[in-house]
Amino acid sequence: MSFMPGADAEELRTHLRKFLDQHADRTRLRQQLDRDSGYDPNLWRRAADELGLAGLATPERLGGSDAGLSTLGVVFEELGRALTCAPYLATIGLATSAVRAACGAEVAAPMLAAITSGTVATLAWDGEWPSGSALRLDGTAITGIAPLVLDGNDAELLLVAARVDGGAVGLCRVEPNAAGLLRTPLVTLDTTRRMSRIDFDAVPATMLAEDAGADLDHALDIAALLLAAEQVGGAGRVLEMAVEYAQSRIQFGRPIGSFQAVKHRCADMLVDVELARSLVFHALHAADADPAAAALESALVRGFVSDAYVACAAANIQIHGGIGFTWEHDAHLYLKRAKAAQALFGSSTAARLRAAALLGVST
Amino acid sequence: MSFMPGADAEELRTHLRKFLDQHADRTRLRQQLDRDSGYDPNLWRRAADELGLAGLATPERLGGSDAGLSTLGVVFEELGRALTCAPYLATIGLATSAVRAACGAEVAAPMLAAITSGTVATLAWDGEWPSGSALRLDGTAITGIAPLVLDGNDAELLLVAARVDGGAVGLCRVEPNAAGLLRTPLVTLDTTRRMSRIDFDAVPATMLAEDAGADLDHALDIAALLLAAEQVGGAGRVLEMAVEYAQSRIQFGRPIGSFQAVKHRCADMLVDVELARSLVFHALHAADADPAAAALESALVRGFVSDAYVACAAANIQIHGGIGFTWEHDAHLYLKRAKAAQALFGSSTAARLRAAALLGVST
Amino acid sequence: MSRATEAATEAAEAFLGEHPVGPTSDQEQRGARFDAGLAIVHFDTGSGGRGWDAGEQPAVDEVFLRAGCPDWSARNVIGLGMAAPTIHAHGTEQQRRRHLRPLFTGEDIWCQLFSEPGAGSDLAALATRAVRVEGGWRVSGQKVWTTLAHVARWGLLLARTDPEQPKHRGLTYFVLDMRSAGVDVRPLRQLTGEAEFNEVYLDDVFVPDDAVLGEVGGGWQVAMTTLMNERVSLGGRPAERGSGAVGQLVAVLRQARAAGRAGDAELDRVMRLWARAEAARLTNIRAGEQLRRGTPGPEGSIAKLQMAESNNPVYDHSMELLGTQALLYRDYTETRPDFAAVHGGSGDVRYDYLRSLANSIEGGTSEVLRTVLGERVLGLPPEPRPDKDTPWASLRRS
Amino acid sequence: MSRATEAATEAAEAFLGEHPVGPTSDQEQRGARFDAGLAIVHFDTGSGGRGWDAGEQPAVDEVFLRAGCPDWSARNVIGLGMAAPTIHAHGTEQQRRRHLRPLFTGEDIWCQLFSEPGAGSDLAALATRAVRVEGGWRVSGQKVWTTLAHVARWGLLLARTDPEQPKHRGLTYFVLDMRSAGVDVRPLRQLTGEAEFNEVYLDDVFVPDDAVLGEVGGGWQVAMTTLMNERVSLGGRPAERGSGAVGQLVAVLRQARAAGRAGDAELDRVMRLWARAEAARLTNIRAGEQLRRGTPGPEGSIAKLQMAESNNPVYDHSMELLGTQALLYRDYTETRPDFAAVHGGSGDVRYDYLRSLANSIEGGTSEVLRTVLGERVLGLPPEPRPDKDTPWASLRRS
Repeated sequence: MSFMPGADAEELRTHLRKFLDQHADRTRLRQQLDRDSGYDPNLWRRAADELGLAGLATPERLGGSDAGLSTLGVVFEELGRALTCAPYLATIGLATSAVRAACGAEVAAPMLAAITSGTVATLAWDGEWPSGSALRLDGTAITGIAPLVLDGNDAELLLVAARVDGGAVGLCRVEPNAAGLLRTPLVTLDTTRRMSRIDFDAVPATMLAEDAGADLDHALDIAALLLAAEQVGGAGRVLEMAVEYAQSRIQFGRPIGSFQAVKHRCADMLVDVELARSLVFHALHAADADPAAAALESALVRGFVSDAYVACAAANIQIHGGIGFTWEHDAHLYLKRAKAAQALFGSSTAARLRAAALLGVST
Repeated sequence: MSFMPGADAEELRTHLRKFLDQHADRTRLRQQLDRDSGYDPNLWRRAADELGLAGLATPERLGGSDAGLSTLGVVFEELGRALTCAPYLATIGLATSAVRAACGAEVAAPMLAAITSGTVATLAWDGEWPSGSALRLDGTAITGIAPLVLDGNDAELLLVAARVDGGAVGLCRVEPNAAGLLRTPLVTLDTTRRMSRIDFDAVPATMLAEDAGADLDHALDIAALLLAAEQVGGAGRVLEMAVEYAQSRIQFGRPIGSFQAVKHRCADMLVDVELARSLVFHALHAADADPAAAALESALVRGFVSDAYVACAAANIQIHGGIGFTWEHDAHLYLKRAKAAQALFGSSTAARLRAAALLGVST
Repeated sequence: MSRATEAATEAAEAFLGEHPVGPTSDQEQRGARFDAGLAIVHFDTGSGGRGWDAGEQPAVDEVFLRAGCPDWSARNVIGLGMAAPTIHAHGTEQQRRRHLRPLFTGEDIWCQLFSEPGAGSDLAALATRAVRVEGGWRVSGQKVWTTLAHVARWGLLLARTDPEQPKHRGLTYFVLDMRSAGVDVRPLRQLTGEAEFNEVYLDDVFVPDDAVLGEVGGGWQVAMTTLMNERVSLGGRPAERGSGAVGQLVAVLRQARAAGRAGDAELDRVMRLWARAEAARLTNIRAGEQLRRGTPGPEGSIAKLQMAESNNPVYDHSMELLGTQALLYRDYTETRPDFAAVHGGSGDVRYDYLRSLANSIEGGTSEVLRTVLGERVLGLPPEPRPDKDTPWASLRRS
Repeated sequence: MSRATEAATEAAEAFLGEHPVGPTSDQEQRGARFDAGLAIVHFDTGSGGRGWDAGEQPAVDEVFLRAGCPDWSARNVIGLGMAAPTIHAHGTEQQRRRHLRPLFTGEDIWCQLFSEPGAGSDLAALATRAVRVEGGWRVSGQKVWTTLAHVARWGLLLARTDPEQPKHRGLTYFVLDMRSAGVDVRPLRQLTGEAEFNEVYLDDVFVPDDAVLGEVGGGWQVAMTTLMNERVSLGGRPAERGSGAVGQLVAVLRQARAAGRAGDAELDRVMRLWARAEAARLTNIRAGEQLRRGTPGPEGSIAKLQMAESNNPVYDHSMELLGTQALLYRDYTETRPDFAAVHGGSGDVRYDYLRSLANSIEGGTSEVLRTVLGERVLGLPPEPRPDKDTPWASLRRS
């Protein structure tokens, strides 16, 4: 009856947290940030093999576990908590959702199987929504610029939303090493999540699904919901960090957490985190039960959760004082993740106005 | 050089505060609230006679002191601080400003002289701005409804903004006891400020100024600026109340003002009050120097000051706890004054958007 | 629906088959329901319950409400919400027998005599004194913020029996007969114009020994049971999405938009408030589920703080959307309601706005609730508290 | 313009007539300006001033800036803003002579060695020890958040000379030669990528007796002079309406509106931020006027708190208006600026946003500033402070 994750999902959480504590700790995170690639392929493969992480959104007949959005939410929450650098949002949130939503079973099967066994995937488009993508498929070649592609340089399976001969938007696939394709890594505000600009100059493409605009928009809504779960995980973690510091940092002869200014601010963070958690898991539950609910739910959740994470990450820096402002301390990594996540799939304001429209409040 | 009130205005403040402490204290305020009339005529006359309060906006040759907006701001601030029940906003803020802005010297003279010697006046219109008044002057008779007229039942000099034969809006005068005029007192949220509904059924009117729409809108901007000064006075007073209570109320063995939750909230109130004071006196100073600045300045000031007063008045209740929620305590009188003042001349949001337009930010 | 819940529903339906709504008075029917153990189902048999899980209560209530039985929760909010669990947890067999049935039937309305002018957030500092006399106690003092005292038959009274003990330790909990000589109930008018609350003056009131609930000197522990249930009850029951205060907000927004008084700025603000209220509603549901599972978490306190804090902004913004209608008021005539409505819903946004100003004070100020969350949930260290171990008589007080 | 201000302007113009910009180096010209008493005009004659009212300084500065003289305030922010008034107020004649002129000419850059890892908001708890030796002191400890230490010739050092005294009483204020043996300056990288600040390690550094500023054990009083001037300087100088951070905000808003990414919701929020920033600007002007009249009021602390608090929301909202451009960053390469820019204005909203996160920490956290307003301006009672009278050595510390 509850919309919160069930016992199986919580068990997965325990395993995953242990795995990440062991293999994706703070030291490795810092090492990863200095590398060209946005993830650790060994870690990625182990997570796929040992925990089945890459197959959670793949049907069982293709080797996945088709665990449902609530369970995926738990995984994203944990990845957000650990600030894991991995192309999970691109591969599972975006590309897998796109394939499942847009492609027929036969077309989808090899791609989902590849993803399940560890292939990194992403979706490229140009514009606010995939259905409005300004990339053009003329005949069998794509031309245009996708200015911000999640994990665009790491992706082995590159999906593209392109307007087919000036008509509807279709889902295509291009080879990452195809002629005419230029992938340029960008300096991202959030160094834990890589993005690339991809230039398409008549790049040969395979059509996967025609007239897929609505399906791809749905995939983006699903990705936004999973991102929201990731944001909750991060917000929960910065609250932990703030509380730990407030318990141990002594000023004026007592822990700063004994001062109401700090204590009440932590309490406000707790309220924000738990309200966000309620919203997100309810939304995932609702979208699991009825995919058509995803649009409204993602719009409803997005503004609150994005703003709450930024507020908590900034409060964490404030509570840490100067040390929280240093490069050395992890507080800023969360702040940047929060701030970038807020901007990733449209602004909080845009999401609220969209939710109002979908609720029928604005008419 | 400073935009803050000068020495003369501060001297007037001292006298006025003493006068109000003596003649319009808490007990008399409470008595006044139970009366049918919205003010104490004796007090009003004494303020006019002894302090020249009614003539502050009247030219010197008509017996006034033409003290300027900054000085009027000090007076409104003190009246707001003491929560004085008097038709000052209607008479000086609105009616006097309207007469001075719209009427020629000869037409204005007798009315300003009357106001200076203590006549209560107001301005009636129907709509957001006087220039958009839906009251109709057909020939020499006014018809329509002014749904909310400040001190409409107490006014002896009743000015009306009416559309002349379907053309421009003119400023007229009607006799308060004219046939066809029905004044109905309303139950106001803020019981310290009375309002009436006035029904006009072919009420005979005297034309004071034709095509006066822009002038009357200017008068409303001036009234809004003076209201803002009144709001600052009220906000300053509730801060004092909160601080006094926080110093004396003991819980957990110490004054509640020693707890950061209360102390920091008082500090935030102080910031709001002083920021509001800066905005308002700068605006009055600017409008004194250049009347054309009044529109922008009033729009700029309105949202901040209205919201700050409501926030401070609500914080005062919160700091007082249960006692602040009682009818007996004065905290609610300030809260209601604040909340009604916020709604009186258009919403804070509307003012901000208007300011954006006047600043050229929205284009 | 779980099997236990199905069984609960069936039992309630079976009872209604035998005791249909209509033939008997509501009070008689509630009496029979109590006797059948379907009143408060997790209570003991004979005390109005069947020893079931508390989580089955909503299903049972639902059956009765659907059958058209009146909802007494606002009429006897203290009785049902606080007196019942406190008496069930701490009362003697005799006290349970005396009080629980008439409390449930509505024959006895209850009130709570805790707060005092000098003891608000710092409840444990209360000064009402109970002095031992032959066969009982003599109580003198002043209580305040007493909802329903003017219609109450019984009061939950916390009084100081030993001023030489530190403040939490010298208190005793009594059940007070409101008809006792020396009890003077006076209306306390609020800023809404109503006298929803009362002041209760106790002047040498005799309270017999068998009216002590729990141990003499153990009043604070008993009061905790009462207050924990206050948190739950003020937190409210799960509502539908978009109902309640935000429902009114949306209705006012629609009117304002129709009148051309609200654009995207107002819409955006409404949606912020809407999402937060929805999040609080969902968190409240989580709190209920946790309670039912027997693993109460912090969700209840979080939802309570959030509802205390979010109701006023919702009505505040509704007032802005009302435009000039916000300048007027319905009626300030003093009235004395005989039910408790905390979170608005009167249908008049202006009244509800004024009433909402108390939401962050009543049932624990938001400041106290934040401290509770910070210390008990997050484990942050307390402030220095020299008042905790000092004899009450030596404490600095208002 | 007052007569005194006219006279000040004339004096500056007369000086420039004799020492035009160009023929000599900027440093030489500033030296002459110092000698003429037009450096810091309220200082004593011979110390770079003329004993004028501090209120005449802006008029004099204005003449020099208009003539094209470089603005050194960001390059030697500690020297001009803090070292000069502290040395003028507490220094010996010898110390004034040694330090004020090269400080003003820019020959000597200064830094401030106050904060420590364990002493932030609670500065008086600092642990850097100065032990008396023949002819002076040996100092060991670690300082942090030291702006410009990597280019500084001198440092304002606060160190503990008597650990057995309560924390405010055992401190001594020194002028530290940053070239002394044992001084190790290490860059401290911030979340912007820059190393704007430094850590300074002091390992048995010798400081001669004549480097003590004020009394031994009286360091806290001297530090108060420094910190009061920090408040003023970080509060910023009067800016034009709509300039600074809100100017950037409006520029970004215009771009967003042109791109169809911002409607009335964003506009309303921008205007809220705009009005608050304007109010802070005006309050800062009031603070300046009060200072000039010799009647400093609370306006300075209010403006400081407001600017600390409002800058981040302005840049935060600017980031929202940037849209997807907010996902990218200019460059995280570590650089080491040799000037201090606190309140943004780099022209890149993303850098300014990140930098603004420190505004509510540096120069006194917002929490400390609220306590100062509450206690010193409003007269609210302090919290229990057992740490104030305890010997430092017995205090609980981080």
